[in-house]
Amino acid sequence: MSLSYYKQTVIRVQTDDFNLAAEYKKLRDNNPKDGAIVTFVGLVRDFNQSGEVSGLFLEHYPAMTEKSLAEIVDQARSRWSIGRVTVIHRVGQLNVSEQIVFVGVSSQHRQEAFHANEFIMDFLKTQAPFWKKENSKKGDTWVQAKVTDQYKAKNW
Amino acid sequence: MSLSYYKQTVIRVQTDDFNLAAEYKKLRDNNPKDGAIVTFVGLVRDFNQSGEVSGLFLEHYPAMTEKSLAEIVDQARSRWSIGRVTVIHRVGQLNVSEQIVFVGVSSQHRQEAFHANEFIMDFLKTQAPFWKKENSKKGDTWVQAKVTDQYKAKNW
Amino acid sequence: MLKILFFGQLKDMLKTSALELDWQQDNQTLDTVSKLRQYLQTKEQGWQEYLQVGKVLVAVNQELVQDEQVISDSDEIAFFPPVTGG
Amino acid sequence: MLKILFFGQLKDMLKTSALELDWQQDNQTLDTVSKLRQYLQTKEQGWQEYLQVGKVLVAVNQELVQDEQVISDSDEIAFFPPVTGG
Repeated sequence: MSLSYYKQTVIRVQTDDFNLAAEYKKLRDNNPKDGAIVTFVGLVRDFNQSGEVSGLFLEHYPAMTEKSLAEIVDQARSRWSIGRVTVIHRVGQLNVSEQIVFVGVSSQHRQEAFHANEFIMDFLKTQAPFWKKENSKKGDTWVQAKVTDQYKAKNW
Repeated sequence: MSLSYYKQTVIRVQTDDFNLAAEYKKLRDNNPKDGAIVTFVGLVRDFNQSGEVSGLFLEHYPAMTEKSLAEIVDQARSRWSIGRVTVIHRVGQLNVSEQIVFVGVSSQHRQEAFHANEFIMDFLKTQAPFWKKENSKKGDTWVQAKVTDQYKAKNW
Repeated sequence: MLKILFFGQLKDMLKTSALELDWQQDNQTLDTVSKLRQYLQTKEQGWQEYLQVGKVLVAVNQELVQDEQVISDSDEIAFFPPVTGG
Repeated sequence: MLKILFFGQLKDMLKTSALELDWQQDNQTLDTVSKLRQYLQTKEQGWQEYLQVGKVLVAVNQELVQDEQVISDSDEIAFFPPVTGG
């Protein structure tokens, strides 16, 4: 097993759904050095800034998106000793309870995988070029960025 | 959907393996209020305190184990607003790369699920009555508790 | 030519998602984000407010930058509201 | 009767996993963890060291407790090394 495989980063931006089990398998298979795998999945909630939400549309800046996510993962790798990292973000139209984002991190010991995963999400939330428009009875409304997300990213 | 179902806690101690996809599905299905699911899986590494490890045996204190895990989850619930929680810990003989422990937490917002999951693991590591014996070429050796695990639990 | 892009709510407010602009404008070169921003702010009714410093993020060639960032002819400059992915 | 249990490496060192003991021993009642521990420490060669305060954790009726914990007849008292699950 080569070092590059061990330290593999996978970034995907797609309209299709993803499968947690398949992503977990890629983080785990042939990886006997890592004792910890942390996964995060973000889902479309039925209630948000515009009240009751029936779905949302995710716009992004295609030329920049993957580059931005790869840089965030590199920043995480410079802070923690982690193994494999996968980041998948969906774009386009999504319904309530659908999966939006997946972050998976493996590491030898648990703390690194926990912290790197949360760090990647906090930076994704404030730096990666995605914008959500919520669908509700009132019509479509752009989601406004939360100041608390800025604080979370700054606290690392 | 009743509140008790929304705030469901599942604790299992078993010799059988568990399936991440099935556990994730139980955390996610009919749960449109929670926008975040964090899972942790601990795996048997091929290298640890006794050097190269070929497997390990997990002993526990049956009458106390589930009670202890349930108390740790209750502590997490008193600190963070979280939705569903599942903790599964295996006992008996395990080989390298096998799954040992699963912790899954859902919550409305991501930070709560991240922190509660890590908290549960940190307390499981220092309070739940499990003991590992590693199998290696040198024979079987009981794993010694790590002082760093004590610190992690105390820092919450 | 500078390639200018707008995303998210900003795109809706400005009623355009992309435009091209000569790097040289009359009596000045738009060689920083700040100069480009100020030029755009005078272009249409309402743009003054929508493109205020602090209200929008700016990326030059797909990298987040500050207002002082130097820009060259043929750069791609994107203006957008604070991001809301994840 | 007190029901005493040992787990993990401690069980191997003491060469026993369980024993029963009268709550009343000669001239004293073993009504705290501390008294029980001290009584056990004199029972066999080596137990003095293996059961030292700080080396083992103690649970009474499946709850982690401190050395001053009061115990009653018919309680289940478990001694074990620091845990290593997860």
